[in-house]
Amino acid sequence: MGLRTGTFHENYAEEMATFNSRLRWGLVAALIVVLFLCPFFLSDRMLTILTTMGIAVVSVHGLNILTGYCGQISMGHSGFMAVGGYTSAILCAELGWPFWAALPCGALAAGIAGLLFGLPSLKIKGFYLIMATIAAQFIIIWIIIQLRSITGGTDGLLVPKPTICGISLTSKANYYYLVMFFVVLATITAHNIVRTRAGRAFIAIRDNEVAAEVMGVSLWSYKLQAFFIGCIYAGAAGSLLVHYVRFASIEQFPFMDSVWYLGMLIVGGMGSTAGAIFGVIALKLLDELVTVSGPILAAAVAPQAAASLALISHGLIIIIFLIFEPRGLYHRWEMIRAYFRLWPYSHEASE
Amino acid sequence: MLEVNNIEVVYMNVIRVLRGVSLMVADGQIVALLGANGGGKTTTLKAISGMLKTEEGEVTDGSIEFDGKRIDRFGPEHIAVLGISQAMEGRRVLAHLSVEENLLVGAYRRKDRQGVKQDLEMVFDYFPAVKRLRRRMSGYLSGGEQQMLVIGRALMARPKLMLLDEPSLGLAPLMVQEIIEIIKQINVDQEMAILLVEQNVRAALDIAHYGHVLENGRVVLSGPAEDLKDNEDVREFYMGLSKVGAQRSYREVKHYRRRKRWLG
Amino acid sequence: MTFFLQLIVTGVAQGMVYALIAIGFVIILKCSEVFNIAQGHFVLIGGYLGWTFLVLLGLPIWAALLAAIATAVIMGLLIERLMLRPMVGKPVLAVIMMTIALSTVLGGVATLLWGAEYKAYHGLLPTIIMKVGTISIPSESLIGLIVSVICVAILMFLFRYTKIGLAMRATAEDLQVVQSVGIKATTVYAVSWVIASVVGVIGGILLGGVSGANMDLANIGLKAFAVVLLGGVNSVGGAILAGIILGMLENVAAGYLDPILPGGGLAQVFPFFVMIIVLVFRPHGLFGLAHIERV
Amino acid sequence: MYKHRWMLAACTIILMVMTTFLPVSAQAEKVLYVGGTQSLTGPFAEDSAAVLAGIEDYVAYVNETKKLAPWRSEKFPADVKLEVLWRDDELKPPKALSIYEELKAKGMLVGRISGSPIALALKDRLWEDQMGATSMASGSYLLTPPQSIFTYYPIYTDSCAAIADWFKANWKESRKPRVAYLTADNAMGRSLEIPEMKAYLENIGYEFVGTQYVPLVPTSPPTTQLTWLKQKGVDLALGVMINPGSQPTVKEMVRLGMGPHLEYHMTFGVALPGHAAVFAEAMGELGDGYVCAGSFRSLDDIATPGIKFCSDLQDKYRKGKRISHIMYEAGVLEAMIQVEALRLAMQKVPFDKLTPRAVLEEGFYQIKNLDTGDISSTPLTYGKGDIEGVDEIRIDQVQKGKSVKVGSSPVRHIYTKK
Repeated sequence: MGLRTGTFHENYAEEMATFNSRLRWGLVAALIVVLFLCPFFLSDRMLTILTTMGIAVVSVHGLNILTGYCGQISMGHSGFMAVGGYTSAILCAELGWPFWAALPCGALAAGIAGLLFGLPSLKIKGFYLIMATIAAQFIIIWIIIQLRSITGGTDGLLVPKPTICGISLTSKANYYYLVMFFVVLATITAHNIVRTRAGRAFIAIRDNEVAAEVMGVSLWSYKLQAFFIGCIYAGAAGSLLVHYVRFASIEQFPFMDSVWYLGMLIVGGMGSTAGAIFGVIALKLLDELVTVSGPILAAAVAPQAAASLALISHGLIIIIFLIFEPRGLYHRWEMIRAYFRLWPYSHEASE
Repeated sequence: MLEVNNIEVVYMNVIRVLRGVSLMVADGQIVALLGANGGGKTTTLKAISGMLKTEEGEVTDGSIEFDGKRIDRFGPEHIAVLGISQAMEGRRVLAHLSVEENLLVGAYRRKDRQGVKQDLEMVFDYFPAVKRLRRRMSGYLSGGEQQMLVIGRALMARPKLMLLDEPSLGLAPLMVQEIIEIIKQINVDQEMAILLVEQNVRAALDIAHYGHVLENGRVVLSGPAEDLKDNEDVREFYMGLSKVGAQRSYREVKHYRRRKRWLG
Repeated sequence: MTFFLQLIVTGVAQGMVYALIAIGFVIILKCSEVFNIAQGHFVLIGGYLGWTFLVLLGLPIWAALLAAIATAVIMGLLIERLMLRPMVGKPVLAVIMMTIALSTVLGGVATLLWGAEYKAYHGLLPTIIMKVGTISIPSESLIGLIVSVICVAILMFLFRYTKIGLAMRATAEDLQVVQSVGIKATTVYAVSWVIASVVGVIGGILLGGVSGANMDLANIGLKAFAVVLLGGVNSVGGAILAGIILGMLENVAAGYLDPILPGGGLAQVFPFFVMIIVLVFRPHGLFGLAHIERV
Repeated sequence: MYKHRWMLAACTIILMVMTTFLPVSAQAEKVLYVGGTQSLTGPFAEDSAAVLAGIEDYVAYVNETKKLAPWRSEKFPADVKLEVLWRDDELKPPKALSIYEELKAKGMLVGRISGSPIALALKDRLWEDQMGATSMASGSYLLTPPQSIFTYYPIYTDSCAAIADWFKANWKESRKPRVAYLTADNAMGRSLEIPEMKAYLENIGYEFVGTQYVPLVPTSPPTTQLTWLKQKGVDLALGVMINPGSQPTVKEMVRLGMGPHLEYHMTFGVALPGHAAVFAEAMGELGDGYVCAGSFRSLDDIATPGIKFCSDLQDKYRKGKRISHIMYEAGVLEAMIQVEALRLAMQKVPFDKLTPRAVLEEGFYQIKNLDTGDISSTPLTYGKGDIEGVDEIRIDQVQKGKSVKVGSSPVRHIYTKK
């Protein structure tokens, strides 16, 4: 069994199929099975890492739709996550809603917040939009502090243990399954949104706004749609995060996280679903590496070296990718695949 | 002085724009580059001035020599210092700078302050219209004045060779005439070689010594300006003149054939 | 009334420091169209450099200032050469991401060299004590005001009357034209980064004299962005005026509204509200040059 | 070649990552871990680094001498070796989660909390696993409900109450003193603002005026906030503010003529993180009048046995690189508590049966009157529901550039435990 080298589509349905070969189907199914089996052989620590990775993947998929596909750069993604997280936390803690109902509401609230802060995007772009989204981040956090009576202000809010259909989601494995369900769902929807009419409109807007408008793409409607959809993902991720920690506090949604979500997109490769996942995995693994090597470095060099390691390594990784691999890991992955597909005549595909 | 030998230019590693263009500019000569849109005229100029590199373009084959030195690997700043100065298409004035500052930018790399001052006066002599506006922000000048300013700026570098890209674009006919005449005058007074890209073929051939026609990245026709002016094809395709009395249907067939031969 | 006047005076003095930091940002933006998110981190480094030279090495103020400026020049040159030059011609987002990465690297370097510690150097900067009636003018801020004015005057002179200033203004207008006349764009970029870094470091020393050097000093960069937007991204004069306006507004708003609000802390987010309002109603700021887009 | 280089790099990275996930090799000797999460990045970086140094030195001391402190006669089991295990959490809650799981998997029996965000993220998990932890942060959130995180100084509200008590006792005028909060603009600073605190202040005869916030580390002098206090005629300003925040604040206060000995009489008192000794050293006489509750003793107060011990530790294990930060004492203290909990638990439970739960119940809960050589205000006592180890709060004031003890007050337990 070799890798497919050409296009074998015979009709439109085949052309449009999500997975266009049996091998692909097999791979995806195998991946889902592996994800399902993880809790049986992985330690609690690995499950925790995978769960936080999963939450980040959901969030970054949203950012990818907004920034990678539609070209609307957002540096307030963590703020929108906070909206989702706090909404569902308040619904659960104050109003006693069940978890399964609070999560979509949180996502929706984040989507609406996205619409609101997306409004300036109709007039501005590039750097200005980035500034607007940075402002969104800080304003959202400030509003959360102001609404002390329902959000607990800076003290945060205790969230009851999440349950679905009587199954408590407090064990690491249970919550892991929940997050992975959302990861799969988010990946499939993100992958498909791009193939819809709206998705094509997003790409048109990203590539050339004026040209897209001239061709009849309604900027007004599609930009707001992108904000709405992107922030729904963020809201769902925020909600998942809050219920995982079982505590909502503004410190869970710092500005720097918004920056790193963008960093993940860059490392993974903008505008590709797989790229978003790659980016999250790469940067989270780097994070773990930094954490583990901290004490070693502190003993060998100086405690400051350990402390600066996280900052410097993150910065350097982004710099290296921007200079040498601006299209991200996903592009490299495609290159490697092409290399093996065409092997042994692959010298052309290698660069 | 300038020798372009069979160059090929590729943009972004994919789009091949020039497929073997050769031309020569001798001292004190005006050479006109003619042709339709997308023919590769501007690209040729950019290849000479080194500007390609800022647009992800590359000279992949052939060579460009200036005063016996190969320059096709040099950056635009370097080439400018060697004595080639370009007035780019589209009246690229530095909008928020005053007219005089625009001109001084042109003389940026010159060390002789006195010479710069004299040249400033010289430019004002050529373009008295600009002189009146020397303190004005150049973004507010009219199209013709801006074009004069751009040519003046190229002149301020005291180049050995000036590359002019469509100086007549978008100007009123009277203005075109004025500018073309000034170009001729500069050429005569300063003994400056000029490589002129023009769509206004008649005006260009009036002042040029030699001409090349570019189509689809190739030189399809070249010769002394006088010859080109009389060339049937040039007259027909670029000057809109045809032989009076020729039968219409026949002319159209022939037109198509000849056109095809050019483009092929 | 005294309270109000005190707020205004404090605001003006504070705003001047914002303006100083914002100027560095505007200069880079004008010359190379790079949005330098790391401007606040120049301030951070400046704060620590001030401590290093004044306290650790015990230099007199003028020598410390010179040494800090020399360090800033080297830093600016290195950053431009190693990080920004490879990014010429890349998309806006990529360049912005690069400056973000730069900001974390600078933060990391500060942690590495100074251990993220709080370093204070109270009383080492010259102070001018002034009191008008019952209103007192913050002395360090007054020094900040004077230094800012001097910096701005020098920069204005540089821009108007020197050759490199002409080249910088020209580069801001049209890169290709500038290259076609033989101006090395990379030199211009390097100079703009050097200026931004020097201005940031000076701002850092001023702030360090007020509150000591600490990692959080970098956050002032975010406030400077609001100033920049309000003033118009390409206007140096606008940045100064906007800095003062914002400093005043921020203080008045915080002084009168904070006690009413349940959570307070308005001064910290106020610049962001201003930012959103400016972006919606006047995207090119109060004094910015409108940009005409060509397709 | 280019491509191969890439693959090589990828392989190296994968290998490096893999090695970090390998379990630690089983060791022949009996090893117990001390330490936990550290926040070497972020606003508590400086404190955390000093704490880490203290923990390391104390552990080295116990391993070498098998003694627990010079003034104590109990011995640590000779066959058990202590090791310091720590990870930098960068003050990010999600990161703390995975670090906690990792340390737990490595066999750590005691935890450590390096700041309030980490406390909030971990407190439920610690309680679920019945793991005891020591904490550098001490907000009221640790008490909702009181769980398994133990502090070695009173929580912030109790410290502020102590200052209020002291100030009221020295109040000479007939009118009610006016009190306001001037506090850091973050969770730590805002942990003062609980209704019980306000009720307590009004109860003991204060007039409550309002709250002003200062950024954790101000980038400009807090003139606005101070002017407001002045205008409202505040006599006592209470706050929770770390050193980098309180130094510029006090400096500006002096400039505006506000202070106990200046023309406008106002006293500024902060709960512990202000560390009177460090503050006095940095500010000199400029900081006169600044009050700090629950602070540690200055590191040059060699007459105190605990401080002498700290100094000796530094002489022995930290030659040439002495730590001057006061949180070094906190590190020694924290390690002392953790080691004591482990030692007590080992007396009841055999070594290979030790679990976090056993250490919590047979260790932490059993710590009674732990003599810290006066590093903490009083000997430490913990129990179920009693997480504040001390029962008296020292109050220091900066006078003539030196930190001087001006009084003490019993812990009021302001916070009503839910």
